[in-house]
Amino acid sequence: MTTNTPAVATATPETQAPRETYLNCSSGFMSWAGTLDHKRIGIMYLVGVGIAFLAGGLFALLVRLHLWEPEGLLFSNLDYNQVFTLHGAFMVFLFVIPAIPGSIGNMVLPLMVGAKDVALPRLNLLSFYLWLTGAILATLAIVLGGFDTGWTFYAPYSLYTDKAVVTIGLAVFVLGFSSIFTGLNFIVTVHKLRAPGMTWFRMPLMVWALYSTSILQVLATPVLGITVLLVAFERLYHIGIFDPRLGGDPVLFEHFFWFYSHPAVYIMVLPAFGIISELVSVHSRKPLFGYKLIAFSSLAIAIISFLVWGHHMFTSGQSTYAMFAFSFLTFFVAIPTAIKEFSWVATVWKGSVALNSPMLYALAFLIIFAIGGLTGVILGTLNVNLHLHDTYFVVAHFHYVMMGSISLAFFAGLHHWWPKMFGKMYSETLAKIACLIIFVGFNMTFIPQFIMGSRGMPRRYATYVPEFEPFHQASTIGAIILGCGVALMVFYLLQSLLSGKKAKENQWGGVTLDWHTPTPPPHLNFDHEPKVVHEVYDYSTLDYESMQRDAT
Amino acid sequence: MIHYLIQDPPQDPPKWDGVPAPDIDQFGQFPKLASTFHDVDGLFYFTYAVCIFFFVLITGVLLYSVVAHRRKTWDQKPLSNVTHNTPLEVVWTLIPLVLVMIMFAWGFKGSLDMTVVPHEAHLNTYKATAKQWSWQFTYPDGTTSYDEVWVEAGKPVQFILESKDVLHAFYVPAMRVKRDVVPGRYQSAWFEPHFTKEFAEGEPREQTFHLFCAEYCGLDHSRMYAKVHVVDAETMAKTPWNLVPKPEDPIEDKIAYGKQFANAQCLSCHSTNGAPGVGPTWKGLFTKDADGNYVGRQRDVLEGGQKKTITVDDAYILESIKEPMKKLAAEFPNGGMSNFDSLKDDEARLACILAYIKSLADN
Amino acid sequence: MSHDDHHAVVVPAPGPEFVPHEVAHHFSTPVQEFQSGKLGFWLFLATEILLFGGLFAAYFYFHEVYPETFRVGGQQLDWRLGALNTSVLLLSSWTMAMGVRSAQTSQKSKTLMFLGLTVLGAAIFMVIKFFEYKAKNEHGLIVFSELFRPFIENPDGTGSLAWFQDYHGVMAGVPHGHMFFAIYLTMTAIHGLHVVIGAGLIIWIMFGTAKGRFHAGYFMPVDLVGLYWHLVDLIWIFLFPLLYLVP
Amino acid sequence: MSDTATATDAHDAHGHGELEMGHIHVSSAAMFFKVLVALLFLTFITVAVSRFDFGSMNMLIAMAIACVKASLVIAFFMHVKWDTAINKIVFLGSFLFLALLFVFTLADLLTRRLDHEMHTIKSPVDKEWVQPKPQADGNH
Repeated sequence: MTTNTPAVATATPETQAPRETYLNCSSGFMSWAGTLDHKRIGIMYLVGVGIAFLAGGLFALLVRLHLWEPEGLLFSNLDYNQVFTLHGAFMVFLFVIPAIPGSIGNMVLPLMVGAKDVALPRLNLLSFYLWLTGAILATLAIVLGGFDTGWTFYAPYSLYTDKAVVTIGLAVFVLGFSSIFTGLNFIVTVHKLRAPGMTWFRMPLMVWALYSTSILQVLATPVLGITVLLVAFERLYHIGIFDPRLGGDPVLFEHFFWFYSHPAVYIMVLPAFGIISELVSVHSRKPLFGYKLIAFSSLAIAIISFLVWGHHMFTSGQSTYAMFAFSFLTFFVAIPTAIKEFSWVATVWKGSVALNSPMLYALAFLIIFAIGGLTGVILGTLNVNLHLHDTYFVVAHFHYVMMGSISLAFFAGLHHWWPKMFGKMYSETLAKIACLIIFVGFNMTFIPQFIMGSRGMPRRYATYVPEFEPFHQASTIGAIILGCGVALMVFYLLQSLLSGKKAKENQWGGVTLDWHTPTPPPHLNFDHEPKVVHEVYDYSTLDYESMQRDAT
Repeated sequence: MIHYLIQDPPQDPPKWDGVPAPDIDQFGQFPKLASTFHDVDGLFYFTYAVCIFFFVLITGVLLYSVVAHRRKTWDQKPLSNVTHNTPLEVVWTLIPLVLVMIMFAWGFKGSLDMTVVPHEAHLNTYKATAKQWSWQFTYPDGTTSYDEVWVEAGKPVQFILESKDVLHAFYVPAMRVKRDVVPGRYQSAWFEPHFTKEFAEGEPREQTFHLFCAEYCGLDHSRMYAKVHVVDAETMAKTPWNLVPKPEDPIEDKIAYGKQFANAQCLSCHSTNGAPGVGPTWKGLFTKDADGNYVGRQRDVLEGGQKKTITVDDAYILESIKEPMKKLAAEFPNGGMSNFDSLKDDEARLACILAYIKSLADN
Repeated sequence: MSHDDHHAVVVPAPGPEFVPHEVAHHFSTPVQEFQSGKLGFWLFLATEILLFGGLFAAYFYFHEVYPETFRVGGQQLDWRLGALNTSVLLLSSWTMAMGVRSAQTSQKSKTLMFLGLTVLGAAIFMVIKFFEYKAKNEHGLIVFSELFRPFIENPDGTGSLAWFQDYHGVMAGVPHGHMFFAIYLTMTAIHGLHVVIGAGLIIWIMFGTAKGRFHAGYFMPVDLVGLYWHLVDLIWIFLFPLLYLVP
Repeated sequence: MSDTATATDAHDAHGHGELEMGHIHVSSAAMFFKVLVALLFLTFITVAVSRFDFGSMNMLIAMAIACVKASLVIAFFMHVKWDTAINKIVFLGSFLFLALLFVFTLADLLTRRLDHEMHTIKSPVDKEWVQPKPQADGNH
């Protein structure tokens, strides 16, 4: 690969104008609002999903505080139902699905394949504005009376409730198209805009992961779109296909919904896998173990995930035969996922492991994802699922995957590429402390929920049987700790923008193309058109001299 | 309970008041099994053990490498640059594959037991009717009970599940039974109840377990609760659910029964303290005059779209229960009260409810 | 320094009535630009397939549950109008294909003519659709003025829809007679929306053609709108037998 | 990198940014017309066939004809026959995933009937509650 050691890397005289980057090449509101630059769109996404995450997190804290007492501390049942729905809907549709592809993916995917931009920059901007429209509609739905259906909108309750279901359905529809357009863009970019020499098996695994994600986004999301449209039609003019009073079948809704929403789990988690693959390699300074197997397992997960949606419906009244088929297929998702986890651990093995903050977040991911993935196996077994379905065991399991794994991977990626994005470095000490607090708080929140769940505590309960009180209280304390950790993280990241040290050109010693462009990158990403001649993750090409020069 | 500073607290203790916490098994995870579905526990703990093994393995290797191979100088190179090891990769693909196939086969067998209803259970079929937010049970002899159900220990029982409105789920944790209740069709669930403890001499052989609604069904989803009483054949023969006060019984008994019944069935929509609810409040329907007679209030109602004023009396109350859409309280022009079909001819229970409503009258 | 080594790639115009096309800054060749646009659009069409797929799945599902409803319901549609509309759409698909071909061969006036004919086809299709809807409206099968009225539920668990007034007419005796018409309306309305959007896109393309923006060196927008229009045709090819003939 | 690399090379060799028309297949007008005639003929066939009742085969026949028509539109009008491999995979692959949605959803519906025998639950349309009768020849 071309190693463009910047000529101006060392002492820049005070008088010399700073190097032109994508951040300062133009200014003014319209230079951001109308930008076609994938990096600026990535930053806008980052701000957006960050706010959505904090809002969703606030709702989560309210939910946890309410459950401090068996009869509830803060809300009436109606308000509680709305708050947990808001938590779910904000986190799923506004944060977890768009977070990594929209912000980090937008930022690094074109850099990693050596392109000047994503293939369809206008569509990329449209995709962000669709996200924004969706966010505004979701907020509008709160103003219009809220919605209390749970984020799953299960019919027929979502057809009967008098809340603003149509508005939030519209929001989900629009957000779905935002997600589709991001995925579409990435697929085209990967196919058509790779730099010369960037063969498929020289692509970083982050790119493979985002590519697999994109396939899912393009193929699964439209079915969610039509499902929420049908719910809206059902409410507006009663077509009756989901409404049992009119001869419809609520189980059909569940089929449609999970046809999207199971692949959606992998839309959420595959980019996280990509980030972790990058990070364990860079911070262990070692080529990724089993590169091809990881790449193919991403694709395998993408395909298999379309075959298993029925495991969300084991108790719901689908036929016993369908249950058996779905359970059987479900276990095949476990295999590629296990392969990934093993490969990451094997990559760290005998590496040169730097315990800096991105790696700490990645290690936290590896531990938490092990729990999240393994409890998934427990839930995949048919008869155990009949007991655990819709209990706190499921809640804890998917929070281990969504909050513990995906959000931690998002944080890890954010810390990893933060210096690349902004050219500023945050406080490593505070970052390590925050990571520790988040790790402890997270486990304290959700381990009690596993125990409650297997003892029979159903989910979405505003009030509960008193014997679960100690577990709920432990969980609430954990959530508060977790909240403090996140607040600390937000604090030092924002602080770094104001008064952070200047980041190094190659902060962590990465060798993929994203570390071969100046930090922060120029408007067109590369000073010279990159040409790839080395295998991916070939750390023998790491330019130690320039790193040392940079360090002094 | 901050929210009770700004709104009225619930009128009565929750339905689960007085139900003891279930015994927990020796591993601390499940309530003690009160049915015959041993495979759920067996497979759960097998999978659990496998998971713990892999978790310890993964975390152990990870933490060991992080500590042993940590970067001590900034330019330290890795100890090894190995990128793949085919035998190892095959092994760690095949072992999980074999393990998950065992889990699938075991789960398959276990769930077959749970879905194929044995003949004995067919002979002992109950109906469970779910509606927002209460349960109603019909026994093989056609009698009914509300939010409480009695089953006989050692005798397999099948529940045919029916929903009057939205999705619910019939979930008895101690029995390991869960099945969604889907409106528009019947579902079924069966189990063979057992006691989870030894009884002392002379102690009544009866245990009570939780029955939860496990599928989100709206406002009072969390209060959609029923008690499952497992009793011996002797108690069962007395049909404890039929112990409704008769017309000649003292009024206090009827009020007490009516209160209990209303708490289970009515008070999630109607309040007794004047607070606005899903339906009209019961407060002030009657007042007691100086002679101790109950006097009904005047009320605006809609009958067939026509507004008229009537005086509340026994007949109006009974009609409202039997045909809720006939005379709608003017403040609630859309009606929407669910049907209590099973109450239509149940004069004993209706009398109790009436007695309770009247007992709310101000003096 | 970053802008220095970037030259805009320009595709020259084949004649004076055309304008040259400048390739977007992040592509190195027009071929790359063309292939990217096309792959992107094929992906978009794949999402359209799956979007309609949900509706088709619902159709097959309820066709299986209520075969009698679909049989009687299908007889209420006029297969002659359906066949006419199918032919109109197939013809317009052909004019669209010819329009794209004319753009590929830099024949400006022919392109305009074929695109104009395609829009005409769309218009005829919508007019026929309007008369079909009108007939349903008159027969009380889909009463459009009552469409958004609430469902009236009776205390005995039955209820009636305001927009479907044929409970005792031709659909008497079949379970949930409204179901066929609800699915018919939803599918044809969403398809009709696509026809309207497609016609709008074609008109937009016609403006570009008139300005001379599309020629042998650059015809991607014409090609993509053509694909969209063929997809609209493709969906109707399945809708026609399913709604008018099979039930 | 496969496709764009060759394109870049070609571009460099010619020194201009001119689109290589060799990549684009321009179909003949006669061929388009033949396809149109075939489509209209198939429309006639499908209508004609629908006048006869083949019972449960009606759906299969109509869908088979519709599939042939669709293939003609896809292959010729939409140029898929001459398109790049990836575009073919994308578009035709989407039908594969559509098939998954159909197959699993309908398989659930159809096997549910077998289920009802297993549970001896009455049909979902019939909401009448009838107590199952004890069987005289019970197998216990």
